[in-house]
Amino acid sequence: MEVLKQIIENINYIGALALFVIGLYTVVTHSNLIKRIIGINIMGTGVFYFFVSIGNVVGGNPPIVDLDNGNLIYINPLPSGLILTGIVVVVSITVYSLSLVVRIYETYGTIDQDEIAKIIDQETFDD
Amino acid sequence: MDDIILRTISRLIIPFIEIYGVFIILHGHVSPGGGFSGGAILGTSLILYTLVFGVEKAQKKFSHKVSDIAESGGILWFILIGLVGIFVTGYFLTNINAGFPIGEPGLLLSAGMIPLLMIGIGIKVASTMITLFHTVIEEAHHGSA
Amino acid sequence: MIEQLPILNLVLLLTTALMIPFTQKISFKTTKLVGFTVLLTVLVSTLFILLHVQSEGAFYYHLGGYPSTIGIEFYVSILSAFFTLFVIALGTLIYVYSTRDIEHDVYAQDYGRYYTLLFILLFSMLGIVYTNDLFNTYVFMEILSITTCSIISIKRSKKNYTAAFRYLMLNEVGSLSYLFGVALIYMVTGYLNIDLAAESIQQVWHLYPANIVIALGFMIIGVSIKAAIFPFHIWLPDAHSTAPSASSALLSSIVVKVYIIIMIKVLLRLIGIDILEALNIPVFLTIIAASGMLIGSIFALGQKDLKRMLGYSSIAQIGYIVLGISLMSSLGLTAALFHIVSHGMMKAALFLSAGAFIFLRNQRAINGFNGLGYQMPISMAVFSIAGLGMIGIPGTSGFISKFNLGVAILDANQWFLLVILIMSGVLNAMYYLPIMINAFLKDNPEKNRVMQFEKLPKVMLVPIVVLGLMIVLVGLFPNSIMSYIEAAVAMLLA
Amino acid sequence: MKNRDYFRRSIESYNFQSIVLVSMLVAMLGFFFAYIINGFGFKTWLDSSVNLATIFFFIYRQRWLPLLIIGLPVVGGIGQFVIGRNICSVRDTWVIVTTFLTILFILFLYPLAIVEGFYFEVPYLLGFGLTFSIDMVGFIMLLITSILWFLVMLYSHEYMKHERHCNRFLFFMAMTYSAVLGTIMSGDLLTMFLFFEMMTFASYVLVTHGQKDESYSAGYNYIFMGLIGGFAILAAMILLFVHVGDVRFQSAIAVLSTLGSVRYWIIGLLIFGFGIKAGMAPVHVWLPRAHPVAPTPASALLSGIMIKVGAFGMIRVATSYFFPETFVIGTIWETMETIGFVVIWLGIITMAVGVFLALQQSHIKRMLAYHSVSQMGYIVLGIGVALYLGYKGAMGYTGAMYHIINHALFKSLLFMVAGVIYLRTRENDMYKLGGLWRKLPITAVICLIAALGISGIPLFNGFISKSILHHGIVEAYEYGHRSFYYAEWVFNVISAGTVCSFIKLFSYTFLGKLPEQYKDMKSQFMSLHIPMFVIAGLIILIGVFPRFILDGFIVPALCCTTYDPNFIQTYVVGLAFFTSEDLLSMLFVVVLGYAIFYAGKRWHLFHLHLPHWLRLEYMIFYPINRLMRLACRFMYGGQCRINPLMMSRIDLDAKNDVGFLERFTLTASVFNRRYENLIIKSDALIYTLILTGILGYLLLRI
Repeated sequence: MEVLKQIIENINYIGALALFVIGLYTVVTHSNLIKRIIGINIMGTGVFYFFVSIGNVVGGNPPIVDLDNGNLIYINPLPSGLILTGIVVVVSITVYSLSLVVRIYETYGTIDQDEIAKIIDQETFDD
Repeated sequence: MDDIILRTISRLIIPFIEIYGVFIILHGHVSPGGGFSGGAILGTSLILYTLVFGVEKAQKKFSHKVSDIAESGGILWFILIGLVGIFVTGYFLTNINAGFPIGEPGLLLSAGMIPLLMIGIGIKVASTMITLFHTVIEEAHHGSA
Repeated sequence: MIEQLPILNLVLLLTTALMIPFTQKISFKTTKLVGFTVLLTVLVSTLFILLHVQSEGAFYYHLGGYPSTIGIEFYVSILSAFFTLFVIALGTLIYVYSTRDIEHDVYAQDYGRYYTLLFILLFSMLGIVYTNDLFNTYVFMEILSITTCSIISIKRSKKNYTAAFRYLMLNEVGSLSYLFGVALIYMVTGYLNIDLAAESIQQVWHLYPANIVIALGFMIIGVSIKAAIFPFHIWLPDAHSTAPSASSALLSSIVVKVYIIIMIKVLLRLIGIDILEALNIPVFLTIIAASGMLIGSIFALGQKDLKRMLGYSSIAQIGYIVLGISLMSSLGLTAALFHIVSHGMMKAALFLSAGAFIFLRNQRAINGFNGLGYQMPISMAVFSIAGLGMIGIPGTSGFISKFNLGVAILDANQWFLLVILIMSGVLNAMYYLPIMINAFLKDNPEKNRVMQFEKLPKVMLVPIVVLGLMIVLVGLFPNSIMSYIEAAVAMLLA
Repeated sequence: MKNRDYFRRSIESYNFQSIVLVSMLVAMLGFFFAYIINGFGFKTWLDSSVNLATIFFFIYRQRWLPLLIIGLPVVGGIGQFVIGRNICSVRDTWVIVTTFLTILFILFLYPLAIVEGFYFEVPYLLGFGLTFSIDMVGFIMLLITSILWFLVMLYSHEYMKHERHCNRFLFFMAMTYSAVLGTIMSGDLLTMFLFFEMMTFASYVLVTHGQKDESYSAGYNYIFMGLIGGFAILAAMILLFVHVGDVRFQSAIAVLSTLGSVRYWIIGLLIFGFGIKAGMAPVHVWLPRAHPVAPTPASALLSGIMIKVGAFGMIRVATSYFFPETFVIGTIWETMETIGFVVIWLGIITMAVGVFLALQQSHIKRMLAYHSVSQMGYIVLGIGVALYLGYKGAMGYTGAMYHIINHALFKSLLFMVAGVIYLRTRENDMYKLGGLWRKLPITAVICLIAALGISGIPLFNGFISKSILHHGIVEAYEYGHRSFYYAEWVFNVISAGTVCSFIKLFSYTFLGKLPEQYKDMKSQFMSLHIPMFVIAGLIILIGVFPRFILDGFIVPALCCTTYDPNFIQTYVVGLAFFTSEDLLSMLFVVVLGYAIFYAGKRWHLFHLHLPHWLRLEYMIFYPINRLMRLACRFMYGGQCRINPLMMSRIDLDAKNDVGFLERFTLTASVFNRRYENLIIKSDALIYTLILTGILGYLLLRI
């Protein structure tokens, strides 16, 4: 029961870690480049989720100045602010890697990493 | 996507999206919102335009030249505002310490330099989103330069 | 006023990067001139910062005037002042070199973009070195990795795309690991500022050891990927060998070193030696470094492409640096920081001269170097000096770092590391010496045997020669930079 | 116009110049020697007529003199590039004049050398500052180096006309010279290491000067063994620096004797490092390959001077760090005894290996190179005795120093003779030569003198040092371990072997039947004979008047060390040469040598070769090579797609007897091809594994 309670209390951290691991698994196992990028995105989501959930205060309000009642328990706005930056970074990396994938597809005719490696092997042996 | 319904609806909806984007940008300092979110919305409107009307037409509306200027200009504006802080109090990007008003909920022009910064960020984000989208699309269309 | 210089440097570099698309429209020549002026200005200002820090002591700079608990803070210590000078000095030399070399590697329409990227690269490196904030470090790191990646793929050839993609994937995994570590640290300490977080960690270490340990593991591995420390070196040879020569020099000699600076910050300033030793982290680092020193060299030995070989050699040399850090003593750190500088110079010289061979003779294959010393005597001579430095011949800066490292190793009473150090030196000799010997002493039947005057363009020749001279001068007068490094080490271990 | 032509011709007339220079040298050295040993009352006369004390004091204040001496050859080397790209003799004259000036300045060092404790420091260089110090031992080395270098440079003018890349050769010769001088004058180990490495690299170019396949392979051997030696010295230096805190050549025994086994590591690494350069037995393999392939002037100097620098290094480090500050008797010499015991046997093994292999050679220069190994064994033996006997080791020290001088003279002369023979006949194989004394009478006489010198015949210089070394080994037996009784026997047999092989050299080359193709060769006097005369003269002079060197140089050098002064006074100063005992043992050696020669010729023993599996390289490297080959095959056995061409190349190489380094490179490249892409492909996997590993470990730890 204790364990269950612990899990429920920390469900957001566990979820974040699960997302991170799922993303990592995708990156490791898939040879499709697009899927790898998706994996990176999932990893990123996991980290951001973790970061945002750090700032959570139980019973806290959104950090907007509320003029009417004097409830001053806000959740920590800083992680959210930081994660905004993180999201921008991951978006740009995703876009950049997608454009690279487009180029790779043009030059190699495939987006499968193993096949690309085979083509590169072939070329180095031909040298 | 040569579809009359899409085109008409987009024509109708895009100005509203843009207005909403500008609204968000301008409210960053006193309410939820800000340069990044507003800029993203603004950018989305143009992405929608590209999706519906095609890259060529969108390029005419928002060419590389314009996006170059917008992107650089956004950051340069940000840097310029930041430098003002140095001249006023000796710290880059100073706001509160420089004696500007802290900001009052509900009042648009009450937060010193922050609205100005947000405008720069909004322009930058909007143009970046469009440029990124266009670049990917173009590469898929035309191949390597 | 001096307090404003760090931020002004950053702003200046960023502005230049943004202005280049416009100056490019005027002419390429203007762009080059503007860039060079800016770099000189930044160089002078970093020099001023260093002198100021040396006389007045370290200072903090608060962006926006916010207190360090919530705001971003720059910490300009003698370490950051010295390393920004190092980064900018090497960057300037490589910039000068690239103004001609770029014609060989990059399409004409990309010249402007190349310099934009170059300046953003320098901007983010300066930011990383100055900043005292964990998250800000992450942001600069990401800017750096995206720009690095673009500067690799700007050559628009097949191999560049795959190399850049691999680099991007692995680096992104590394950055996210780092960010995860930052999140865990923030979770228990509530600070992102390194100094405040470090204080807090010392207090909460007994309360939340798991958090800090996991954070440490994530951060070390994240940064190791970016610094190409041995088992995570996988992306480096491809990336560094396919990039344009000037960029390879930049990547190998500075960019990787900047990540090591982050590593030093995280290990020594954030976590602190006590916790590291309680967790046996130094032993890990030692093993990693020692195996990197040997395996990097063995891989380099089997290469057929010159730049790839240099890439693998970088991995071995990073092993030296990590070895110095892993000793966790002031001697070891001194050796490590000195080797950062000396390897930076040597690797830059090697890559730039390799670029010169590619520029003039299209010579990349190692077995085709016969008689090249007669055609390109000056660049080959500098290549030889740098190669001898890698082996550790006295008179070059490599010897000093090797000697210091040896002293540090024996001071820590680990004689088997000395054996590895020497074995690594012999391995280095095995792949650097044949190139020099072939170039200078073997005849090539197709080519003229008479010594020619170097035909390399002046702007490419000057940086190479300056680097060669710097290697020798630092090798002969190591005290000139040793005093700064010792002060920095004293600051780190205080 | 005519005048100008005459002027040019007289400048370019090399014979004229060299005779002038040589006579200047002889006169200068004559005065110098006369001053030192007070011959003909010269010293008394000079002291009374000129106020020498002022001059000495003036020179003593010129502390930058070592820098000047090191710098002069560099100036000469760089200057010759500028001066003469085409005018060969002007260029050579320039080089020789700078060399000559170097001798002059070295002679000026004499007042510094006899006053102990001269130090000159160049601050900040290499972090710790470079120190130069001159003492009498160094001065002996400097003098012999500079004289020989000058003479060999005279010789090289005529010789190098037949070689290409003359400018490069002279430049690196000058660099080597400068490095050798620096090594000798250095006052701490760091400085010595700097110049030592410089010497290795500069002389590498001399070794591979021929640019043939064999010179490259010899050069590979040379440079890598040199590097390993350098690294050994570096390791020892780091050890010394960490434990003692100072690498100056001064007594550190007080600290070292508290260190336990570390002191043996230090001295062992130092002896190994310097021993590689000196051609000591297990690590001599580079020497017989490198010396023959170098051009003759270079090999004369490599054999004459450079390997001595290795021996000098051993003497320097042993007698400074491991000797007490002042003369004491006690357990403080214990370290030295252990080391000396090993070094003596190393020396004897070196002697034996060198002579044994020299007897089988047909290539003249290779035979001489093996003799260099063997003669270095004598020197190492002397050093060993000097260490082993502790405060009584003065005799070994004397023998080693004396033999350094003597060997430098006769070995370089012998190489020069080999060079002349090669120049005239284009033949290096002594079995294909014969009867040359009719065609080359001058060379034959000079060769005879040198051969008598190296064989140790009385009235020639080898006899002197060999008998001193003989005394040394007898003393080691008397005062020390019993096993040296056999060492003395081995010593005699090896001396006989030396005699035998020089009988062989002389008889096969100069006596016997003249081959057909040399019938119409004419006797010719060349300028390269002049330096040879000088060296031959020195050999005889030293042989007849051995006391000059002993009293003028070696006894003052001994006084700088901490040996027992009484011992020096009674045994070294009172040493009697040409005693009947020595002469008799020499006679025995000669007879034995001739007997070996006769037996060898009669039963064709000289053509006997050891089975190849007894070769040192074979024994050490063959198993490793096999192992690496196996590893290659194993790596190719996997699923990796192999280019058949590549495979066949590797197999082909595997069949040939490739060297260790090449094999290693090959294995590395196979390893690389097999696993590089595999590793690169599994990038994220490695990350995951290591991350989980480290996190698991860390979590378990807390």
